[in-house]
Amino acid sequence: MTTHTSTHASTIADEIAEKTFQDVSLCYQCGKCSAGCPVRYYMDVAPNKIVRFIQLGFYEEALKSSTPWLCAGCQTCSTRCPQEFDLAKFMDAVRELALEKGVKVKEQDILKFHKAFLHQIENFGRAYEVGLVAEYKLKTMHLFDDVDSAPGMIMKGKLKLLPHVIKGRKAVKDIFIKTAEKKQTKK
Amino acid sequence: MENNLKAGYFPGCSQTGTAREYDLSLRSVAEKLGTELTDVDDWNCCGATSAHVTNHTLANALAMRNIVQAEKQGLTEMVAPCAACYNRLIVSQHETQIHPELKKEIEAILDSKIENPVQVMNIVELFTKIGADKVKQAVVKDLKELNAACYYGCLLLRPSDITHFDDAEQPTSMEELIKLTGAKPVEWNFKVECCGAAHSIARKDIVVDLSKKILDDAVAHGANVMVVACPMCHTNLDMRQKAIKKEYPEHKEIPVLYLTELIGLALGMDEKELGINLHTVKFELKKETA
Amino acid sequence: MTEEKWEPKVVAFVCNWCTYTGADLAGTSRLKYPANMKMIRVMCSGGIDPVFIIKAFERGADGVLISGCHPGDCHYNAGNFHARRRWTMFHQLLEYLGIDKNRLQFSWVSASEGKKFVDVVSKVVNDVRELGPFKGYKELNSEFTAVVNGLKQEVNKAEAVNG
Amino acid sequence: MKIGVFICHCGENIGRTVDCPRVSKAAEWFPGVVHSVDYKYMCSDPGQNMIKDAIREKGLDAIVVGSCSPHMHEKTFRKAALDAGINPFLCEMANLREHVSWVHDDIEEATQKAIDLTRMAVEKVKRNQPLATIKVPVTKRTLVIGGGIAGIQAALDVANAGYEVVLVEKEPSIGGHMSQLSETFPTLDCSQCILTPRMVEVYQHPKIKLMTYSEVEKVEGFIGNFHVTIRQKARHIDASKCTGCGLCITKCPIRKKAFNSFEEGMAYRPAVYVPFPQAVPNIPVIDETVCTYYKNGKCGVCVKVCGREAIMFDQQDKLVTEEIGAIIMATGYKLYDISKKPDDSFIKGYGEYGYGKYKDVIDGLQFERIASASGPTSGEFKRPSDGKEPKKVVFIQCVGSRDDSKGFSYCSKICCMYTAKHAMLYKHKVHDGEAYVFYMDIRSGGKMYEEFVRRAIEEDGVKYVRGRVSKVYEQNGKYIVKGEDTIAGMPVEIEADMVVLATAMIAQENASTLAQTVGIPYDKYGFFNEAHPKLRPIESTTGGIFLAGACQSPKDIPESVAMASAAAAKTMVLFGSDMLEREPVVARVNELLCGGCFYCRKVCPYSAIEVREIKDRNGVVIKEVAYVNDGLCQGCGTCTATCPSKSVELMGFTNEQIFAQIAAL
Ligand SMILES: Cc1cc2nc3c(=O)[nH]c(=O)nc-3n(C[C@H](O)[C@H](O)[C@H](O)COP(=O)(O)OP(=O)(O)OC[C@H]3O[C@@H](n4cnc5c(N)ncnc54)[C@H](O)[C@@H]3O)c2cc1C
Ligand SMILES: Cc1cc2nc3c(=O)[nH]c(=O)nc-3n(C[C@H](O)[C@H](O)[C@H](O)COP(=O)(O)OP(=O)(O)OC[C@H]3O[C@@H](n4cnc5c(N)ncnc54)[C@H](O)[C@@H]3O)c2cc1C
Ligand code: SF4
Ligand code: SF4
Ligand code: SF4
Ligand code: SF4
Ligand code: SF4
Ligand code: SF4
Ligand code: SF4
Ligand code: SF4
Repeated sequence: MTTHTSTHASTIADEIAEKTFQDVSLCYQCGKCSAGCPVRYYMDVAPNKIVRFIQLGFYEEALKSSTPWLCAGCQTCSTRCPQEFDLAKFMDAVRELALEKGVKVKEQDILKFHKAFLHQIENFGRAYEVGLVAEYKLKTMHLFDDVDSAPGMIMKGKLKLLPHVIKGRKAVKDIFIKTAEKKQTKK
Repeated sequence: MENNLKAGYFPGCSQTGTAREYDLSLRSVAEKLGTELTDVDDWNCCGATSAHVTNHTLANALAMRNIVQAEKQGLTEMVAPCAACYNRLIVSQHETQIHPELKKEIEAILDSKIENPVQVMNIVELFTKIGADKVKQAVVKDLKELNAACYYGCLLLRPSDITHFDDAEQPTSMEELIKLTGAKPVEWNFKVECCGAAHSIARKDIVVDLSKKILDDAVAHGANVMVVACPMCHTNLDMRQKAIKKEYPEHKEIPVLYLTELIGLALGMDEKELGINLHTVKFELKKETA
Repeated sequence: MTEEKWEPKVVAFVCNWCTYTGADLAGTSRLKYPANMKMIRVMCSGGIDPVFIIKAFERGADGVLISGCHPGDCHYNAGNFHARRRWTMFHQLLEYLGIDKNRLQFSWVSASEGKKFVDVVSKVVNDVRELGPFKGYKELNSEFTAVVNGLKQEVNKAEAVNG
Repeated sequence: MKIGVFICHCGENIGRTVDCPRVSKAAEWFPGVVHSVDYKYMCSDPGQNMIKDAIREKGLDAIVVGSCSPHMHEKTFRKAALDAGINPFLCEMANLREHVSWVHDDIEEATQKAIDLTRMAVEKVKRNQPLATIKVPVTKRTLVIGGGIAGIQAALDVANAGYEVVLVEKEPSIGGHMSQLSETFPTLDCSQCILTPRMVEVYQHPKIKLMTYSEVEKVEGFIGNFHVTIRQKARHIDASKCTGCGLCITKCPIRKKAFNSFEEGMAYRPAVYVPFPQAVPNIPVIDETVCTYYKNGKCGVCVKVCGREAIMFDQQDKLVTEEIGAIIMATGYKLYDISKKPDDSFIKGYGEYGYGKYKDVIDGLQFERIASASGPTSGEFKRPSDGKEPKKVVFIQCVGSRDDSKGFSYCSKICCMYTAKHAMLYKHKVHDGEAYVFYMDIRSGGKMYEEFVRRAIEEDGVKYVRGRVSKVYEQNGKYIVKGEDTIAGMPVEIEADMVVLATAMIAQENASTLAQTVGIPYDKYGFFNEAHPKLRPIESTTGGIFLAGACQSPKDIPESVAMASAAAAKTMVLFGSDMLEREPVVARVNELLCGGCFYCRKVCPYSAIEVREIKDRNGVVIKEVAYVNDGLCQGCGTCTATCPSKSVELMGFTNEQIFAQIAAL
């Protein structure tokens, strides 16, 4: 069942327009984006339908779908869209909104991965892969995936046991703090 | 050699870790071609997919800090060999250029003016800059035994109106480049098909499927090696072949080289020097018989 | 409107076929724009003599707009071409004389561009409003006319040479 | 001079925002105004009578009507002035509706502006001169450019009405795209069967001068009096001798070099050829670019076989001039080229469908040729790559249309219909075959059109999938078509043997150049512009030049034909009188002032300015001055702005009149 949350009708579409500098009404629902999307088969809803949901004000449906999280950001859709609608960027905005609005994200693993990744940058200024994998595994409790590759990688010098910490670590941390603050004040 | 190129270098996180051989091979090839690479001072991670999929402002700020660092260093050109970094940097640069409010916001966050004069290049553009003639002259080994499927992935070319680099659907610039080494490019279907990119860890299943499809098509069109220009692509196409093999035991393995490695081989460097021995799928050139 | 408040006066010379009709369309579409501008209709932008502009400034205009058909769309094939050449030169001259370029603006508005007409008018009126009243004419008067005539000769020569 | 001012309320249209009584009161005080009134509807009969009565009773010399745009009612009020006995050009209008009441909200501001505009009109009309309309003769001959179905129809209609026609076609034969079609929607009758008789009729018509392999090079003059220069390209065959026996064609040894454009590249033609068997005229053309004779002077087989000695290797292009009264543009369209890459042209191209890399990914016209009984496969469904019968065909609609990013924003209007036709024709011949159509919307407005599409679906079992295709690629000899059914919300992948792209109908090559040559406007896509989208769809904005068929916008055959007949009717309206009345807005030279510099001649776009010698009593030339030919002058005024000594003026828009308006600001 769909609940029509049209009371916020303009708000989310507007927020997306603000974040992506484009209007969702551009999309005429041809479906070319979905047709070419490499991860289409894994999504619960076709990418074009997420746009449709936003056009019609079915926000909940859009924000809780797995589709934005499965979107790999490959921009195949944006490149081929006949209306020059940048769907990849639109997906970025939907995810961001889902986080801001505290919607329960279906693809928890993916979210945890992104969080772990950003956490590394926040702390060290750069992605620290061992830490990333460790943090991700702890978060998701997928402790034994990928054991096939990790140890070999350390031997090959591909994974360093200690993170590289950049000098501008504080500057980077600041970026995180400031962008987070901005979100607070906006709400 | 005269007219040697000087360019900034933004290694990106992968090159210090999983893609160590990309860094290694790029540095040695550049040196051999008389190109001087200057690392960007104290660069930080561009935020990769994780930043822009979750926080637009953060993504732009992380990327732009690097541009500012490069600016401060007086760099005018800078190569970002990782397609994802390249994409993040060039897109953020573009966005801050066309949206003044965003630029102001980022400047406030970074506490620094953004002048934006640094021209960001991808790896293929770097070689174009160095010059086909120069590369060709330096080739000492004919790689005619290689039938290569050039894989551009998604981020090298897109968004095409920002990258302005090659044809978005049927690119040929990598092919033109490897022809200089004697390697033969194959015509195939998935030059620009996505391999699942950042889902490598969280949704390995997806990456395994997508990568398999891409590799199979290359093999079906007669390739005996794949050439990539991105550490993420390499991870997915090379490292994931183990998992692919597990799921599809009949899978036919195909080695995956970085563009710089392939060129390095043609310039006479050996596999080890280029880090090719670090790959999951083994690759070695046939030993000279003569 | 209070008596003291200065309101910019703008004169527009527009061609009959494109811009005048475009202005009609703005009307039929009920679009709104500032009432500060008055239009003088000529048949083609090619027929607008620089002297008209001088006269307009002399008569207290604070700004002048010249508008005709898009290049290639001229009702008379090439009239606006001549206009364009003439105006690029004239514009430079104005600047040389110390008159802000924004006091004299050019645009192409086709018969179907009612909205664009409104945008153009609003922009000109705004720009002129920002510049304030035009007082320069009296100081320049004689010099001005002489230079304009000189300029016309130059333009004519250039046109004669380039065909 | 006694001037009357008439302010119109236009019901509420003006009256709501402009205080009309106040305007008319204010006008009473303008110098020269002796009479000023306002009234509800000035253009109504009582309104006009009011004007006429005032002119007669008050002895007015000139009038100003403050009402709507002159484009709306200038003629009405001029006529009223004339009826009341004053020269119609002593009437001016102030545009208080389109330029005041409809565009401003503030009553005070609007009223003030209305007063100003009225004052300006009064000042202008004081300086108006009585003018007489100009009469020019009409040449009753029509030029039709383009010999597709639209041009053919227009030429026949005009000729059958008894007027002479010159039909110019750039190809060696008339027929246009219709000659390439197999069967036509919505009735599925054979295209050639209905077209060929018309082509022959054109050829045999005593009133039609047919010039094929020819192009219009220059158009001078104006409505009723065009001088047209036409280039007849060298056929290298003497048309007066050739019998069309075709021996040269069958014997020519060059068989596999030339791209056969009639067969859309799916076959070759010899160096000497007619485009297709039913060509009209049936006279071959030698293609210099492939003929061996032009390379090395050898061969000459055709010369040997031709019993009529008709081959003329040294024939040259010929320039012909024609006197013409009206022109009908019927140059048609072309298809968006799927094989184009972005750098080839403004077309961005469909790399995701292979940029013409795949032989069995074809366009609509190629499909027509395959389906045509006279085509390269004799109407059997064989795909170009290997001649096998395709068992699964995918049709993709809107390729290049409705695509802001890679093509054109407009809908090509006919491709929904021809795709339904194609799928149907295919199913009729390949019974066990499957046909899929990817569409976004089905646009089938027209008599029996929707029924036609339904028939394809219901009776012939064509499967329609709603969604745009993202990619086509080849795998193991099949074309994988990746789409999404947006209704089911499911991805769809079809393994097809052949893919047909319904590519956009776009403006003819060089349409914009031709438009500039004849002097008509065109839109941003290169289609010719009509004078009014609803009320004058057949006319261009240039007098005497009419539009027919797909050169104006995408059209099917019935619409092209309807438009052609309408254009023909329009020329006949023009030919209904011997003389044409024109507004006297023309330039006049003051011979006393004119210094003979002739800058004006340089800039006049119509070459309307001539040189006149001024002689003294003894017949000695004392000076040369400019002289304007009324017949040619179109009244643009460019000369007036150019003249350094102000010796040339545009009637109705003199410097004095304009200065007066400026002064009245
Ligand atoms: C695949 C396909 C299938 C179709 N099927 C149907 C159908 O079933 N039913 C239907 O009603 N319609 C159909 N149409 C549409 C039909 O082709 C057009 O409606 C019709 O051909 C338009 O006629 P036209 O005379 O305006 O233009 P054209 O047929 O394009 O003729 C224009 C002529 O002008 C000539 N020309 C061009 N430029 C010049 C120049 N500068 N000087 C001199 N001559 C010039 C050209 O050589 C050509 O002969 C189909 C179209 C396509 C693409
Ligand atoms: C809701 C609506 C909106 C529309 N909007 C648009 C639009 O925005 N743009 C557009 O282009 N088109 C529009 N149209 C279409 C437009 O109305 C028609 O295209 C147009 O009116 C057709 O003109 P007509 O002269 O053929 O027919 P009609 O307008 O129907 O005129 C026929 C006339 O013949 C008279 N008549 C009928 N029978 C006889 C008889 N036996 N003897 C004598 N007289 C008779 C009738 O009384 C009538 O006056 C719209 C139509 C509708 C329904
Ligand atoms: S391709 Fe573009 S227009 Fe089509 S459905 Fe996707 S976003 Fe909308
Ligand atoms: S950007 Fe996302 S939605 Fe678009 S094609 Fe790639 S994965 Fe699919
Ligand atoms: S003259 Fe014009 S303004 Fe007056 S009633 Fe008629 S249409 Fe309306
Ligand atoms: S052989 Fe001679 S007569 Fe016959 S078609 Fe050829 S040119 Fe004409
Ligand atoms: S001379 Fe030319 S046209 Fe004639 S037969 Fe030889 S190749 Fe053919
Ligand atoms: S007619 Fe049909 S296929 Fe052609 S552009 Fe329009 S909607 Fe698309
Ligand atoms: S430009 Fe003026 S002066 Fe010169 S020839 Fe023409 S009318 Fe005479
Ligand atoms: S007004 Fe002058 S320039 Fe224009 S057509 Fe007439 S003579 Fe030529």
